[in-house]
Amino acid sequence: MIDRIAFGIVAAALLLSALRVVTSKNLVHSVLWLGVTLASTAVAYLLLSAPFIASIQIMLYTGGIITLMLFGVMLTRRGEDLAIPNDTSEGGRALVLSLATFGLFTGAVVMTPLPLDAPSITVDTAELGRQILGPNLMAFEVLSVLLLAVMVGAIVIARRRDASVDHTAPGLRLDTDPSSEDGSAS
Amino acid sequence: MIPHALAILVGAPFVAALVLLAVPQRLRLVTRLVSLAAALISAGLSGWVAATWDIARGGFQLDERYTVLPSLGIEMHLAVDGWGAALLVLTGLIIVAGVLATWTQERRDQEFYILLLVLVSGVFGVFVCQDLFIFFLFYEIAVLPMYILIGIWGSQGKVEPRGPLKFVYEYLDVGGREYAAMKLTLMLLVGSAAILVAILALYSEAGGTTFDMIELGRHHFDVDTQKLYFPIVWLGFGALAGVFPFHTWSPDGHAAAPTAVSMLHAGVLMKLGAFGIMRVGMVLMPEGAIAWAPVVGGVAVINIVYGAFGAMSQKDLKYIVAYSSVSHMGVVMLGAATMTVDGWNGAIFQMVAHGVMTGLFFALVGLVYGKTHTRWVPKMGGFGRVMPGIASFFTLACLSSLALPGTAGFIAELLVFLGAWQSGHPVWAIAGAAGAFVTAVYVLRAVKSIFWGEGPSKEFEHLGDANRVEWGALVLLGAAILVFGFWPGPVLNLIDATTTRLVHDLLPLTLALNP
Amino acid sequence: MPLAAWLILAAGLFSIGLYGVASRRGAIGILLSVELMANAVNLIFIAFGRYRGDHLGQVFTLFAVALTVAEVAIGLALVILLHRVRRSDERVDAVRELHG
Amino acid sequence: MSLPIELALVALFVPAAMAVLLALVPPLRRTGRPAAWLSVLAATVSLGAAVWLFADQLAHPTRDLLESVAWLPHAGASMADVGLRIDGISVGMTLVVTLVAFCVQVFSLDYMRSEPDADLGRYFAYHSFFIFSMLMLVLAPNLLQLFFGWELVGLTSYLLIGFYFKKPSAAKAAVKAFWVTKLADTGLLLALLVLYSHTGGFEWTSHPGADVATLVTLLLFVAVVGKSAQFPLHVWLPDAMEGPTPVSALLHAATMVAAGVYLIVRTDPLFAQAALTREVMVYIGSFTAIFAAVIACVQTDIKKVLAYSTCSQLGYMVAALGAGSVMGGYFHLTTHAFFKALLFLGAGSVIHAVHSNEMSDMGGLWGRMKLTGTVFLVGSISLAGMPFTAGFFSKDLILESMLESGRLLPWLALLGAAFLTAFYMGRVFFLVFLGKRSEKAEHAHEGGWEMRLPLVLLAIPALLGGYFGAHFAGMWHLDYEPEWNLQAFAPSLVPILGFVAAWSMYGRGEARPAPAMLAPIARLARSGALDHFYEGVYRVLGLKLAAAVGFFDRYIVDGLINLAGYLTLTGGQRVRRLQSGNVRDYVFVVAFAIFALSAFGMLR
Repeated sequence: MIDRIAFGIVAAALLLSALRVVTSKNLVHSVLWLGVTLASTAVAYLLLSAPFIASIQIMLYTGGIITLMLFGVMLTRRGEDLAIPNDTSEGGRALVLSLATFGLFTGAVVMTPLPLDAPSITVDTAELGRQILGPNLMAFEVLSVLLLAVMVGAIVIARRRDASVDHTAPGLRLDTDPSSEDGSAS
Repeated sequence: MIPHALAILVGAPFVAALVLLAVPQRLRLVTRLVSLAAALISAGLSGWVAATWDIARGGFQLDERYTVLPSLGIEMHLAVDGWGAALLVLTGLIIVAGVLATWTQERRDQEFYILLLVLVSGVFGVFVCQDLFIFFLFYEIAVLPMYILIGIWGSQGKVEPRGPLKFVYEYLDVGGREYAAMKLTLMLLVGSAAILVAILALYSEAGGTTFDMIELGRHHFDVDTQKLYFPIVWLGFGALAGVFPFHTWSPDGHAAAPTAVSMLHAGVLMKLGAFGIMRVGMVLMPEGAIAWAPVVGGVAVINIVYGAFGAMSQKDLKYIVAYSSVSHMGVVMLGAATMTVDGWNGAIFQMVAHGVMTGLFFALVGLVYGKTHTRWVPKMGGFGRVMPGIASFFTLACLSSLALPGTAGFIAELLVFLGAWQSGHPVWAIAGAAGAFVTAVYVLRAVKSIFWGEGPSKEFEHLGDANRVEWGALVLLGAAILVFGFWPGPVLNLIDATTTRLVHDLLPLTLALNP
Repeated sequence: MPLAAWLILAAGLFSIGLYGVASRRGAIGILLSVELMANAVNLIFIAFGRYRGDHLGQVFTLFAVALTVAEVAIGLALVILLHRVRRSDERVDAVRELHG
Repeated sequence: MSLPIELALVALFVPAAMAVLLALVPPLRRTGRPAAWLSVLAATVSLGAAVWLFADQLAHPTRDLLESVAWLPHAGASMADVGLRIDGISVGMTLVVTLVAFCVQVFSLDYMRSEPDADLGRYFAYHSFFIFSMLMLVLAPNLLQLFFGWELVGLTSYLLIGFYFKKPSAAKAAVKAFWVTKLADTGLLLALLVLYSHTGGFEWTSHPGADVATLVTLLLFVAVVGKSAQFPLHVWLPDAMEGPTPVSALLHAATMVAAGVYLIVRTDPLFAQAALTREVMVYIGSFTAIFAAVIACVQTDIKKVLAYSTCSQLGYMVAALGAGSVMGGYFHLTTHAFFKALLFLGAGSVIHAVHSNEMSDMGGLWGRMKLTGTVFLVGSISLAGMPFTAGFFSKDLILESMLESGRLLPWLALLGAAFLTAFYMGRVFFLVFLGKRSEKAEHAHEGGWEMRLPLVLLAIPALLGGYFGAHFAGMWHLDYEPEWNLQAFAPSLVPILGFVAAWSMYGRGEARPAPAMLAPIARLARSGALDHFYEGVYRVLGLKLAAAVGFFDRYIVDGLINLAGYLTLTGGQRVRRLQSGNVRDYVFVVAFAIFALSAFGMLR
């Protein structure tokens, strides 16, 4: 019974905060609501007996990503005020798509026979470590290479170039004078 | 015995094209000499192949095999039968004449020769390759350079937009060289797509172990399969052979193409289509061919008569010659449709005869155009006085075109009509003969209005005859017309040796289907 | 606690994220919505893993989290670049260079 | 290889070699007179060989030689050979051809003197080529080779009519001649096809059965009607007079046009199996004979008179062959060759002297050109069939055989034609040689020896050739014995009457209008109704149809293909709009597609 109540609370928190993420008119608010969502997810992980992942979720997402996002928001705004517009359009179309997808998934879930109760397990983080560094070592290593590539790529993409070099990114038209944005990007 | 003769024959133009890539642009004479040397090597080897091909032995000779993709049963299997030998000789003649006829070509000559040589490599390949897959590959190599050759070196024309689809003509700029190049390439590629489907179908029907045409020929395909895939092969190759109603790329394409390209295209490439129909369609799927023969023959007759009237309606010299090609390719297809010894002999001989004749035609038209910068017949007249040599050769080509005895065209048309009559379709022969008469009407009218009568007008008074190198091309092709016409034996014996055996194999099938 | 409940919860989260992706005009807004969707997927992994009774779901999630972080990094880099060349307007539907 | 074969080869290939030489060595050709002399030399050699061959054949009248080599392969064997058939018929024709050709070439030496050198060389090259092609035809052992020569002489005819190719009328006449004969030759081609399909060869000695033989011979006869200028395909022959006069003498009077008749003589074994064809021949031939003779009476151009006369005489031969008298047809063919060539050369001599074809420009030339006048008179009476001339014997034979065959109407037509022949020849002779001299005729004089020699040479057989009929008949395996009785001479009154009529009207050499009864015919002849008809057919069936095909091809067939291209391109333009460039649209579409596919997968 108690876990049902816990699930209800977590579910409500998750859905409400997620809704706020996509509907909030202020970008900063959206980001902060995302933080709430991610934190709620961490609680959900706890309910699913995955404490390690929950902690990772808190550290990486709610710590890292939100910070990163806010950085991004702040970097692209002059910062006169925090009410950064975050408008939406064609919401009807999106709503239909979203509801249809939800219906589809729900239908799929309902139509599939699924276990009603979770088996009882012992939480064993060490086992998780062995899994990662044992059978899944290859994937782990590939991931590390990927992360390195991403790091390099992100730096290259976001790097500020010399004024003498052509600023035109492939496919994007440069309709401003490159020298005028030097101050804003630093 | 020359080792790897066929490989050298096919490869020489291609190697020469590679060599040309390394020759500096400004060495124009070197460019030409390299091209001519490659053409001569291939032509010489062709002549050698035809001369040493053992008529008594028949079959496929000079076998050469090079591994390509054994897992799929693809192998570069080069061998030559009588048909191939005859057509090799034709190709050799045309390419030498083609190089000579474009000796004075100035614009981007090196690229021009490179593409030309690549194309010729493909043509030679088709005639000697016995592996269906590589056959198709060579076929495409022969067809594709045409797009660039016409698009860059072509000449511009203009067609007056008329009729119910006027807006279409304005939109597409019909008559322009880009239009012509695009149309030609697209129509031929659609044909190629059909061919590829049929080739893959035959491959898998025969067990999916080999593309070798000789092996496939031994496999007896299911009759319904044959009836299904024969028309696909027919129309696929037919697009290149100018089969009605897929012939319309020919007038525009040949009119726009530069001289040597027209010569090669009308002279040899259109034959690839007919050759493909006979080689892949009729030999591999004889029962399908017999079942479809009335249609093939009927369409061929339409080609003959329709092409002749089409030529008669034209006032543009290149269009006249191009339509005459459509008409004469109808004769080839008619011969093929008869499925008789004489008909097939005639069909292959007509390929040779028409190749030489139309090569000469386009060379001459190119010369006239090069001097006058017009292709418009009504503007010409009395040119016989200023260019007697060109006039004589033009007349000779015309005579071959109307199948006058003593020219190659006569032998071919006679054999084809004989075949048509024997195959139980006298109407085909009568219509074909009528087409030959209409040909006489329009070619003689052309000779009269271009070379005879008063004139030439002031504008053209100073023009001269062909120069020495060009004479080489003209004499080569003109002599071929006469030699093949007066003494068809040597070439026809080659063709006949192969035809006789094929028709002999065919006979029981014909009897079974038409008791 | 039936598995279906978790899955439907995740489906809801995903659908909300999808709504955001389809309706947001700003690049960062879309990025946030994508995070929601990724989060829903992670939740499904964990839930399935829990009901299977082993750690595989968690392993997957761990990798997925790392990938999402990478994606966010790249996404933000792009946003900053977009912002720079388009001068402070990073709404993606203003970018129409791929227009046919 | 036996002697006759060698002689025939010499007669055949020496002119051929000369033609090739002149064609391939332009500098030689452009020298003019040396080239002409070389060609005459070749013709002389050819004539010598022919004479020898003829003498040899006379010594062995029953000899029938066949020498051939494989030519056209078929299934490992030869479907048609090329070779020489040496028998009385071919040898006789060989002599006629080479003799007339020799005379004409010699005549041309002077007649064509004023031509530019290059053109002169070309002219003689054509002539040498003509001897070769005509002998190819004559000596052919089978129909295919005969067709080969048949078309080649057609080609030479085209080239020689169009010799003055800068003259539009000559160009037009040459093309017309080729078109008409080529149309008719389609019949010969089809005959070859039928014959081969039923007998597996091109032999005229085969027996394919009466129906097939009728079909084959009818088709052959179509070609004859074209080549030998029978009604209704005779229209090209009068126009062919645009060529130089010696050419008219050789090709369009003596030899080439007679090839049609020769074809029938040669293929008589086939024609003998086809009664229907012979019936057709009788009526076409006799109608042409009288029809052309009537038109000849109202012509003012001397060459046109002779041209229509040629049509008429060929009609005689065809009718004779139709009546089954091979001897009559062939005999008349040989005698006609001599006297008609003589007449044309005589006319050429006159034209050369007065520089005009119109008879009104001539007149009173007897005093100036006695030799020409004499030989022209010889030719005229021989053509008219006056007793004891060559023409008398052959024409008499034809009339007699026609009467014997019991066909009264054709016989009357031929008799009427005989009267008219005498009338128009008398008219020509009186108008040209008697009466008042016109201005142009004032300075007329005989040509050089090159022109006079052939005239004399041809006058001999024209006058006396008939007496050898019996000899020739033996050679040709035919029966012929001239009957010297009154009945035989009765028809000979007709030409005398004709001359008298001509004398009464034109005796004083005045160019009076044609007799009133001929006036409508004259109008008809001048109007060229048949020409207009053919031209109309050409315009409608040829040009209009061609234009329609051209339009159909360009705007309907090609239109559909272009429409396909157009729809692809414009369709692409439309579809392009879907590519909005907005990332969010793409996201939406992708998401929606995933949704749709999943839904499809679930519900299926």
